Amino acid sequence: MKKKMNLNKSTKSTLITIGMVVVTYIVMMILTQAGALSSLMKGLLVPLCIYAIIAVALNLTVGILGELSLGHAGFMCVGAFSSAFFSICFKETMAAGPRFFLAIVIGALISALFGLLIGIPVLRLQGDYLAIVTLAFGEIIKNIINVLYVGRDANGFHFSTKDFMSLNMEADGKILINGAQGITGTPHDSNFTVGAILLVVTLLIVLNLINSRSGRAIMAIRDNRIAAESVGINITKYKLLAFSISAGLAGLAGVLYAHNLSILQAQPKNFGYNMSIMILVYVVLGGIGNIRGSVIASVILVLLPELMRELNDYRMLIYSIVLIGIMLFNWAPKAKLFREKYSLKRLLKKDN
Amino acid sequence: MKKFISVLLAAAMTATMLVGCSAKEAEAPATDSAASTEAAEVEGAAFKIGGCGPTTGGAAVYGLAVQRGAQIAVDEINAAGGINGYQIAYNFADDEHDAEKAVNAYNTLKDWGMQLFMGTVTSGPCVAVVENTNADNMYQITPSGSAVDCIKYPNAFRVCFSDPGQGGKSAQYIGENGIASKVAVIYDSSDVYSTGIYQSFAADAANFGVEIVAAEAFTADNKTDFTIQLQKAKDAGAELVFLPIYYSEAALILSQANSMGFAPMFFGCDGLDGILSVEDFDTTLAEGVMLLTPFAADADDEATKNFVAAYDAAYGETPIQFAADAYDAIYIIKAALEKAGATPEMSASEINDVMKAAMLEITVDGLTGAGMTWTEDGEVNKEPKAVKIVDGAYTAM
Amino acid sequence: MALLDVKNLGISFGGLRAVDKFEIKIEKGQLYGLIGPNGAGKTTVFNLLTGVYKPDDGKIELDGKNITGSKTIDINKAGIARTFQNIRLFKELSVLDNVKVGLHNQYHYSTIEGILRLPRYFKVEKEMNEKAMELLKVFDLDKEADFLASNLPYGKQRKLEIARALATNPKLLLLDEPAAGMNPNETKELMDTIRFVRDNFDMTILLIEHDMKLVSGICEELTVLNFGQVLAQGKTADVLNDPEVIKAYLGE
Amino acid sequence: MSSFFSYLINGISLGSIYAIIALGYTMVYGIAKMLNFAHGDVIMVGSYMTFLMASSLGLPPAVAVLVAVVVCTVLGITIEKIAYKPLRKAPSLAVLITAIGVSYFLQNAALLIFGANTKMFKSVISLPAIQLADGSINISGETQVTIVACVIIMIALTTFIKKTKAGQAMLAVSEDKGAAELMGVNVNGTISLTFAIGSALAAVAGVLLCSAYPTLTPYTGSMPGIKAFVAAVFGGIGSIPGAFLGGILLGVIENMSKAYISSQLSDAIVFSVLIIVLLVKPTGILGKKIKEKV
Repeated sequence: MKKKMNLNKSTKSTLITIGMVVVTYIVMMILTQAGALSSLMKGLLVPLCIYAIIAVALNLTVGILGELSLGHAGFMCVGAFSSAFFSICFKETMAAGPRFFLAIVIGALISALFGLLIGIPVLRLQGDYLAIVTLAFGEIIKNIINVLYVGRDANGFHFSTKDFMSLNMEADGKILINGAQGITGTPHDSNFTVGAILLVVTLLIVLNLINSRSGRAIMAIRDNRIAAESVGINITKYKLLAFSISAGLAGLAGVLYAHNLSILQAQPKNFGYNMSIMILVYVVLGGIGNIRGSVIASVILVLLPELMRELNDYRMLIYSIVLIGIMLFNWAPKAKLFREKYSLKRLLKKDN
Repeated sequence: MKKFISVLLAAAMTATMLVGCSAKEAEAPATDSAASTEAAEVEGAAFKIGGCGPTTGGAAVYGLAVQRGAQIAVDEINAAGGINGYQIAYNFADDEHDAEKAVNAYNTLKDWGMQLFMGTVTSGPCVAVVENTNADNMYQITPSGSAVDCIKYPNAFRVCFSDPGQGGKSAQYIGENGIASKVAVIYDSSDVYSTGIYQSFAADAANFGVEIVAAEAFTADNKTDFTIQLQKAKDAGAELVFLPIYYSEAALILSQANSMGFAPMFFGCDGLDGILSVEDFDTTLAEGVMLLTPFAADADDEATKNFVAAYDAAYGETPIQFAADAYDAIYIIKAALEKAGATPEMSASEINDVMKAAMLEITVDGLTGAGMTWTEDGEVNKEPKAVKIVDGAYTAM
Repeated sequence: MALLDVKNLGISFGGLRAVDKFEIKIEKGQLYGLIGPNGAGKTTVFNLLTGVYKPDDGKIELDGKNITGSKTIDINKAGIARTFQNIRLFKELSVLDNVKVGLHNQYHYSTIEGILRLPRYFKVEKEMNEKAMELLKVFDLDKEADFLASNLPYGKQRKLEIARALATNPKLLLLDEPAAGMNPNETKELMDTIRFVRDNFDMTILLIEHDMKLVSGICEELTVLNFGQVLAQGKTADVLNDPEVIKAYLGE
Repeated sequence: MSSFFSYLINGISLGSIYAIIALGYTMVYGIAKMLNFAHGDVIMVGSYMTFLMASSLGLPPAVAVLVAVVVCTVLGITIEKIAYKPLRKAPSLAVLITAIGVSYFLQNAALLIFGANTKMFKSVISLPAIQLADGSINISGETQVTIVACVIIMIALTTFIKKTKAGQAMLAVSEDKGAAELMGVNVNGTISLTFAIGSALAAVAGVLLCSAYPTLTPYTGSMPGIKAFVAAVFGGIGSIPGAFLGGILLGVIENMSKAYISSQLSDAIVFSVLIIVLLVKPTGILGKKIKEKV
């Protein structure tokens, strides 16, 4: 009886999370059809999916694996650039549907591969040291992409890390990746439907992973590495597994990002450590290890500054105050007392 | 549970803030740069012009300049009776120098009812937004987005020069006037504007007998210490250092070159404009610096003087070229709207259709060039002025 | 042949010889005690046996197989499971899941099967749940299966650790101070459980303990460790009456 | 050859600034066990204060620096009291996020107060440059002062911690907060003192940073802040000599890779060196090895 309940409980929670996304999707689609959605909201639908996906991905590393990563924007960057590169190469020769599907697969796989390659040496480190090394990797990726020049002419591909003149292309050559100027002309393949599907896929992957044999092994490592080892869990294997899945999903978010804008540049703003930290904020506010929380928190925190546009210059200032306020409210002992005193649960109980 | 509450709290805070804000707005329009609130003051039918650029973040200086420069033009025009007898409502949105945020900002402006779009300020976001304006058939004029792709659609025009235009013209100027033959370049390899100019400069340099002896880069994350780049330029025997960068880094480069005793000629593009107005900048450092720029804040003509005075009065600063570009952009919109005989009752799409034709017919004398005309590709025809800094002031060459 | 045969085991930390010339032989099915004053090196011996530390010299054989210097997980797979002096549970996992982690190497399906929820996932998970509940029942933890491990009372946490160790299907179970922090009633109950485990799971058990009542109550043989060296070894009653041992314990 | 020495000296000078910032990072980390991401922005505040005092009010440089140090010290203590102290028992990630919030707050407040325009910082140092090797090596006054200041600060800090009661209290708190409290150490006071010292150092670093590289914007502090954080980890976070060594090495490596490998890729190279060092020595060059007790 008990065990059945256990299985049901996790399945139920998964279904609620997925259901939440699906219902939101349907409501948004109805509103769009009815023309009741503002341009801003319509434009934000895909970014909301992007940030929800990457927040869930990072939560897999931070909350489930228990390691702090400050370089997830780097994986997003890898996914974005690899898929955008693929898409512009086959822009003329493939139909949009299969091309975008392949782009998604390529983006996710390549960033998962990066996750694996980076994870092998790095996951031996712990705590803040791991955090700083992931931050370093994110910055390295951004820096390298900023000096990467790739062009194509009749003779094939040309690469350079200096400038586009060094590509030595024929006159008919077309530049594909132009250093800091990045990739322009990526087909606009992302839309809310694809975004929502990818978010659901991401949630299913992460939630099903958590509730499986491998997921338990990963969480066991998080809770107590030495004990996990003592019951025969292969620490390296499961750390790498979690980290590369997390990186792959971050790459997925990158694919959506790249195909949502016609220009893709690796700037500090979108793929630098600041973005990694921003995603971490979503994860921490949503609850470390709480996957559904990550989705909700990312949605709120992406919307927040957009909805505060009327505040003009004070927008970011107030945003920062809200951020500090929420953290204090969540964790400060006095706030905790206050919360317990006036918690919804208690108030409801009183009513009963 | 706790998490849930915190999420609720965040939502509640957002809500209260929005309510609080709109309440405040109702009481009294905010002062200074809160342009969006001023928009509400305009009575009756008005042309709704939206602007977009970074007003926070590292590139805020350019966005704020554009926001303010355009505001001055809008105020002047409104005070003088408007366009075709209609006032201008002007709203400016922050894009944080980020492509995605720029699209959000553009959408916000659309929700506000924008009919004409003046933006974006920086190239990357501009390339992203032009896709949206094209899809929406919205008229767009960028004051300062200089990358080629910024205006790749027929609805988009620009006030400034394109990057390749500036790089090529600089090489030509240096070569043809025999200023130097050995040139070092210091550029920002993480910046679109800077790499764009550098690449076209490098591509054209040889044609004008200019040899690039050193091409040194820096990045947005690494722009405090330029001594290495300067040392290498010095060791390579450069007679002239070409700086296709913005003035704040250039100011650093000049002062570091000075302290290491390296005194070549310096040559820059329009990004260098503003260097003399950096607060507390020792202008002797910039003595002899040459730049190709369409605007000089201490020019003698009446229009520039008035603009600089108005800007200083309103914001307590000397305007940089971006502000002048934006000021011109508003007057260009005015000229085109008048030419087309447009009215605010027309939809954004209708306005765009008549504007596209009108833009090719108008000639505008602005702060950043006399007799500016536009071609179908959206580029402006105007001559860059080569100026040299002599005794702490721009002097025409 | 002895199940566990340790010869001349030694390790130094810095200049300190923590364990020296340690020897032990445990027969299959035995309940064996390892005692000694604080700092004698008992837990270090456990850490050497389970591969947490690599011995500087000596040889460890389990069931005739040389496991000296092997990795912890290989030693676990070879058949040694342990509990910890300072309880090391997977605190954020449920009681049931703690045991299921212990079952990790007994039941298999791939990560992909788990993510895609293929039929094997449901089949194997069901088997794992049944097996885990069976184990929990032995330790009277089945009612708390859904609790978070950290929410269990102290005594039950110790039991859960034993259950988890047993889940790995070991040949030899190492218990590091299983009765620490327990009241006499709980200790008595624990003694019954340990005996039950030995008898029903056909287990060999080596335990570290300070509680002499527990040691003399259930251990058949003892090894006494002092300053990292074996002080006495043999039948429980003999060892406990050894004047050297009494001296070491009384600190004379 | 002379260029090599120029590169080296400039690297040491830049590294000295990183080192001073890193000292603040490392002290706070050692004692409060938190990554104070707002540290870089305290630097910016210090620079603006000096700028205001020296340029706008025309006070003598020494007074301006003093004011900056006092303001930053007060700011540091205030931030600690309001934003960090209530979270002392919270998970370290919660404090990290709060620190990020504080960082955004300081940046955006500065943007509103001082505007986005670049300010040209007038060097507070009026020492003449030294010419070596017939003028081919030029060591500016700023470089000399920076390096000397860094060494003095490093020595003073080490002495302070070794010789004074307050310093010993800091050591005790960094080793074991609970035990220190039981021994009668005023833990809250010690943490406040650490923030005060760290922030005062940040002010000094800000003045030196802006004297050597004289432009000032609301974002001036953030990149040197991150670099210094890297330096602190590089040297072994929590270790004072480590922060010093890490800072200097970072500055030198950065300049050398710019000079001899690629000016575009110097960030990537610096970060790669960091990763390699950490892979070989997982707790940084001078970091203490932490062994988990089983």
